Amino acid sequence: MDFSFSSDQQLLKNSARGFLDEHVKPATVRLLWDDPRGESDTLWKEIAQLGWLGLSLPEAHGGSGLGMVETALLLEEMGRAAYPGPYWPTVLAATAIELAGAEAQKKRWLPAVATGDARATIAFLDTELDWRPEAAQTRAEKTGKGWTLSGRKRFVPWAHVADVLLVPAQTPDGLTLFLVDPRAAGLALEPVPVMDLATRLVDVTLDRAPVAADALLGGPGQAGPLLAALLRRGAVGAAAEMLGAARRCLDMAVGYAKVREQFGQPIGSFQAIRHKCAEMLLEAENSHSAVYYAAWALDAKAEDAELAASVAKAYVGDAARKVCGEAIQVHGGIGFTWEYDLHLYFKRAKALESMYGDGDYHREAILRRVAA
Amino acid sequence: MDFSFSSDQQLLKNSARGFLDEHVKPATVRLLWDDPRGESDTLWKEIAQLGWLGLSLPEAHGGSGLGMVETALLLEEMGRAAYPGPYWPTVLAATAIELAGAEAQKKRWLPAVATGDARATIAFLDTELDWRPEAAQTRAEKTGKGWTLSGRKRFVPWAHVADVLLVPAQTPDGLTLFLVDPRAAGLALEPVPVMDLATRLVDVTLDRAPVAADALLGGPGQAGPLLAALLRRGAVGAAAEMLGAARRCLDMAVGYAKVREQFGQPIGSFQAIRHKCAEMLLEAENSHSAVYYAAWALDAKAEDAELAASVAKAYVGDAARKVCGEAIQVHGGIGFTWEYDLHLYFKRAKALESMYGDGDYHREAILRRVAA
Amino acid sequence: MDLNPTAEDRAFRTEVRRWLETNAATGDVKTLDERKAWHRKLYEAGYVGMLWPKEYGGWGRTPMQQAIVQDEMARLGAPPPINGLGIGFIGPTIIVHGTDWQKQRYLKKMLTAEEIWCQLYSEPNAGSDLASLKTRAEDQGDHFLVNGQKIWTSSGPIADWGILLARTDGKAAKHKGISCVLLHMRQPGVEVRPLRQITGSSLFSEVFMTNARAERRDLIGNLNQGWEIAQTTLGWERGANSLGRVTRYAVAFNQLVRATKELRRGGKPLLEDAAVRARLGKAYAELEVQRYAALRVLSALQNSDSPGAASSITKLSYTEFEKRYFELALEILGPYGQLVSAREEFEDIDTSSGEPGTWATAFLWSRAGTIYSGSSEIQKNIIGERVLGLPKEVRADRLKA
Amino acid sequence: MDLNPTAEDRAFRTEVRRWLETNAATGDVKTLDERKAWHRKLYEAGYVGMLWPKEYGGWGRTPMQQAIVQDEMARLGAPPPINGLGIGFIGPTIIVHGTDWQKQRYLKKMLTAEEIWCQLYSEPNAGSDLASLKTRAEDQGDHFLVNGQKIWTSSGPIADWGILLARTDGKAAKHKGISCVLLHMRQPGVEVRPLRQITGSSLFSEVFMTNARAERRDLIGNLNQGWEIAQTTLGWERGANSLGRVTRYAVAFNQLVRATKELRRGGKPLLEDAAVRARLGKAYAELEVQRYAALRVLSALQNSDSPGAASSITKLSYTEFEKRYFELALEILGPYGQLVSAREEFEDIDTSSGEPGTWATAFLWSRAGTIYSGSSEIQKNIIGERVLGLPKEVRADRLKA
Repeated sequence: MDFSFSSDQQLLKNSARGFLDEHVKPATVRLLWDDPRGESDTLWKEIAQLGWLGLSLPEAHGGSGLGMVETALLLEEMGRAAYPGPYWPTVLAATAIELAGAEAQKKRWLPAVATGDARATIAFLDTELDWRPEAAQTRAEKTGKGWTLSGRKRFVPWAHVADVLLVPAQTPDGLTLFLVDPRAAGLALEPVPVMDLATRLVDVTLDRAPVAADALLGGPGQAGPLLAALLRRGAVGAAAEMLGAARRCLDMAVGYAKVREQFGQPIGSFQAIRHKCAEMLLEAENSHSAVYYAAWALDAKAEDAELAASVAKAYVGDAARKVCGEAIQVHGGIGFTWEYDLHLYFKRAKALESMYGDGDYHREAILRRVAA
Repeated sequence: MDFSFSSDQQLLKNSARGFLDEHVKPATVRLLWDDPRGESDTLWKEIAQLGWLGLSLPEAHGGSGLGMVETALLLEEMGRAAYPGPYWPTVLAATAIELAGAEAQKKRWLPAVATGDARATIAFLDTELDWRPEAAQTRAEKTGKGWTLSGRKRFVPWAHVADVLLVPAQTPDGLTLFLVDPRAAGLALEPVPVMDLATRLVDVTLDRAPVAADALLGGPGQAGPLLAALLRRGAVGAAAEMLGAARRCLDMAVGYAKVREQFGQPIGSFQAIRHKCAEMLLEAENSHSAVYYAAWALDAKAEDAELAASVAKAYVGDAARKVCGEAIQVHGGIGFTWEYDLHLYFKRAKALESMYGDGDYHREAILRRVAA
Repeated sequence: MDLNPTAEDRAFRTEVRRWLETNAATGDVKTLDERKAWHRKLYEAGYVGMLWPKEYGGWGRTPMQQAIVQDEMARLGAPPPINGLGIGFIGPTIIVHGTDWQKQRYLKKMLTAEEIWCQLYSEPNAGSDLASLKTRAEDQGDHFLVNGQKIWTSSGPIADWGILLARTDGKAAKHKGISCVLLHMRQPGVEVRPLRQITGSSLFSEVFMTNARAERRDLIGNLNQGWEIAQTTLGWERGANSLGRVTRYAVAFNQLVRATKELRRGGKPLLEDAAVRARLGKAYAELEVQRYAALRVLSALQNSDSPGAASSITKLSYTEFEKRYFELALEILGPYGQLVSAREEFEDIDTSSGEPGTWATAFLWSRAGTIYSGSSEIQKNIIGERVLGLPKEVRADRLKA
Repeated sequence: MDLNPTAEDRAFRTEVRRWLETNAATGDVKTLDERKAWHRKLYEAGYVGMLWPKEYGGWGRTPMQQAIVQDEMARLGAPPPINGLGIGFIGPTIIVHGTDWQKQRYLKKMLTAEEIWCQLYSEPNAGSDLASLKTRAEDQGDHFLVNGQKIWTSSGPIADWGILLARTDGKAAKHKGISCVLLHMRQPGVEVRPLRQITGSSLFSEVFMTNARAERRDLIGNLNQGWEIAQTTLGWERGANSLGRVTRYAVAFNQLVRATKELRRGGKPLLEDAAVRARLGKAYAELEVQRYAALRVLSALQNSDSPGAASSITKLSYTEFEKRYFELALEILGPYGQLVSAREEFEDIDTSSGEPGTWATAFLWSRAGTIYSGSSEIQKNIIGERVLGLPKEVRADRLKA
């Protein structure tokens, strides 16, 4: 039993930190706020070269075959940098293709993702505010040549830069997952500006959008369990990113409390501030335990892996919001300014809190498991 | 518009404080813990003489015709003293009789309550943990001479000393309220010891208990709205008592923080303690606003009176629990000892929190009103 | 104890409501000129400067009536008057401590918003610890030479005048060497740079003073009496916004309820979900308690019980509530709560900060409430020390003194 | 990173479970003799003194194995061993700082519970500020004459020996004049008075020492080295209870779920109420996080990373969780949660404090957790200063020094 990172893992974490500190500075993030795509192709190619995009994909398809723990390490660092881009949606969609795709689909997409030549995303949420996969309302109708999809998918992360969308839709056989070309006829993409300008969400309207017969990912009617698994995996990744954002806010708050003086002493010497910082650290440390337990459990296929994923998302969502919010309070006025970088992480944590299943969704998922 | 107490009200409050400080000292409360009745007949007679029992009853029936604001003033002081006895159940039951009773019933009970010759209580809660009056499961069946009642009423305050129980029961006409002699055949009373040893709760089992035909309070099937109104009134009274308990805990905490020294200075000069005390005061002040607004609204029949009652109970329940709990924390170890009096008030507030509708009940009641 | 409004206040409310319904919706109120025109209209109707004595152009109304006006404006979403800081704080300071010349020169133009005022108090290194401010005002006989930097200045870019706290005696103890003087903002030595908040807008500014000139005749009170003046006269708008604020919360609540009717989960509207209901019920209880507390403050003001340090409780209470409240709203609304441009009716709300926007704006603004005008930590210090009488903190600056 | 238990630990757990299932339920464990007998049985099975070196009668096990034993005992509700303070803290202190004579004389009898030990540290006026203790031990050559009062002493009435902190140099700075000495409790100068807690039971005592005698040979370490000794050797049971504690929470959770199935509201079991579900789900998430955190602590101990000041985070985390947890339980259970004698199965729970009882007992006990062994305030100070490296507080006793 060992809860510490292996030296390889620690190395990965350090190198990610080093890379992001240099290539994803707050100034970089700010520059991309005004970019219509919101991400940098150069950066994308660089992280592909670092092997991050293929990190968890099978070696046979150009990946490194590493696990969720390593992915979480990267995501924590990305959260710490408020990294702007479709990393996690793409990797998660690639995992879906790996898990359920036909060999041809894997060949088409996985190496392309690993090399940075393709971006992808999953359209989890329908018009309703309901994260249960079975709540999808988008419908697929069979045609002579394949299917047509109609419905509205909301808040799809980074759909505007994706080369392929994974769209769940109801068919007579049940919930089915389709690979959809976002540039195809019948699709309309509308960006949805949210608080975190480095998080790009897109509403995707499908109006009898035609998809080919071979665009099914997995069998008809079989998308439910797959989507639930992806949502859990997505949740753990989001929790890792929120943890990173919280760590950054904590570090900034502690650093500020050491040097900012009021009433002739550093504010960190006042109990009000020092105790707040201690509570923030407690939340960050517990979040660390939650994220990496859940990530390990997914890799190890532990019997409580599903529970742990929901625990991580529910706990870290609350914890990160608290830590990042308190960091503003510790800073006082300066922490409320646009020029100071704190809000990058505060907003990122908040944005992720409501993605991949919000707290309500995961708390209910927990209870369904433990109070049968 | 005047939120301050009139000079009469202030006088009443002062004299109640004075009386209780002298006659209901913590030592008095402790003595009664071991008493099977749990209350003092002498004390009962004294408060009758002070006019407290008839305070809100009509002058025609031996009362003073004052309102809920004055009653709340007394109850706040009683909470502050952790007063042990059936004051509030009795007055509330008398109010029920005043509101719905036939003239003969009023004559029988109201003057007796005012003079301290009778005690009464209402059996709100059935076996279920459901405060809605309509949830009552006790059934009344018509017989030749009257009715028989069967069911189990739980957590009935001070039923063991009551001269009359008000028992809601389902009849073919709907929910009906009965005046029941607790010493009658078919009734079994079982004391239920709870955390606050000065709060006496009793389970009342009715096994085909016969009651006379004229024992109905109000018409058959008409008890629902009356009980709802009594529950609200009960809730405001309980909120006043919790406010008093919280004030006492706050006073003790502040007093202690001023004199207790650690690390060479009074602990109240540490921000951790002083900020806690400030938050406690905030909760106490807000609770004051909530209690007296609600009490006034009942007296004035304001259009938001029902809302305000639920607001007061829901808010003050949380606030008093918090204030009393934090008072223990401010005190440290000494606050956790049996000999120190803090737990009298801590436990009283906690006991009242779940009576007359708990937080969940009143929050739902609020929402039903404001989100129709 | 009688919480019914007086017949007079009831009539006044009807009158205000009628006036606002007739006058509020006419024309845009966006440009500075439009805002000044709207202010002027409000002033002429008697709804600005309500607590000012009539001799200075005010209306001699009660705090309750002032609160009623703000409440009705909140109910209607009417645009606020301009120059709030001037009329609420700076004017009263001049009335109490100013010379006759100052009163003549400044008060009427302030009331009518002919001249806009700002406050030059906080500095980058003097926030909570305002008395450690470093901006210097050198006595040059007929004027002061001002050098330094201020921050968190509202209305900076549109201000004609500012009330300045600056150090006039560098050798005195920190509270003793500060003076209060009026500064003309339209002079070469004064540079105003907008300061953007995390909401993306810029309601505050930084103000840089380089050899700026403040006239001797604009000194308020005596030399080195500034701290005392700043501490004692900040009270004329107390309770003004107390009812309006809660009404704004209530308007937002109704929008939140509407949202929970439209958004669905588990095949039914969110509003039918007991977990959502319980949280909404709790929030509404807290909201109502804020309303009762506001009435209590107004009642105390009416009875001439100055709330004094107890107003720290009010400020702590509503700012912390507001934080919890919008946090809850965003939790319930999920991604819908994060939009920065509204698409549906329930997404477009009045943030009670003066800045209209979406739930996201309100949520972000709520983080400022516990920081500005004395942070929650400062309020708790004040409550602990001045209301509860707890012993003073052991503090580095006190040891030196 | 691999959170699977090792094959060895898995086997050990099976062995412990089997042993406990066979041995735990046999006979009452209430009287002191019965408790000593049960302790002895546990010891002989290798489940007491697990981290002690074999040369002193211990078993040389790992912290993980120790935690497994406690976890399995929690799962079964097995009675705990007696003399926990002795074996956890006092014995290790003697092993590290004691003389050979002391080790010979005390250790074995401590392990076997032949002699029960208590700790004489806190005083009425020295709680958080332990170093300000006033109990005096006057050096009389071959012995010390002890006068003073101690408080919060566990196992006081049954203790044969105590480890005492007392002032041996009244003129030195407060941390420098304290010595650590073993005190025989069965002597006329030592009076033990049980101290009742708000739960109604008396797990603590006050201890009055009037010209009590402590032998010179029972001095631990050097004269006036007591503070240092008390600070450095309190670490041998770290993590021992970490898993068992969470298991106890989980057992209570199952009882709470059972209660919400039996209690009804709105015509259906509470467990079907979304508002109750959301709160239970949140509580369980927190509970699980406590479990993950416990594994992390055990892993660190295994890797010989002493958690040091970080153990303040653990203590703060679980005690504050426990408070929220039982508060939630009582909120859900309403009056059923307030009973002081159980009537239904779900009302009778293991309070994780060593005192079995009802939900009310657990709720009350949870208020003690954030006070004893360094209050939450003290833990936050330690975390702020020693983990985060925040600057030291300005504090009166430091100014004097």
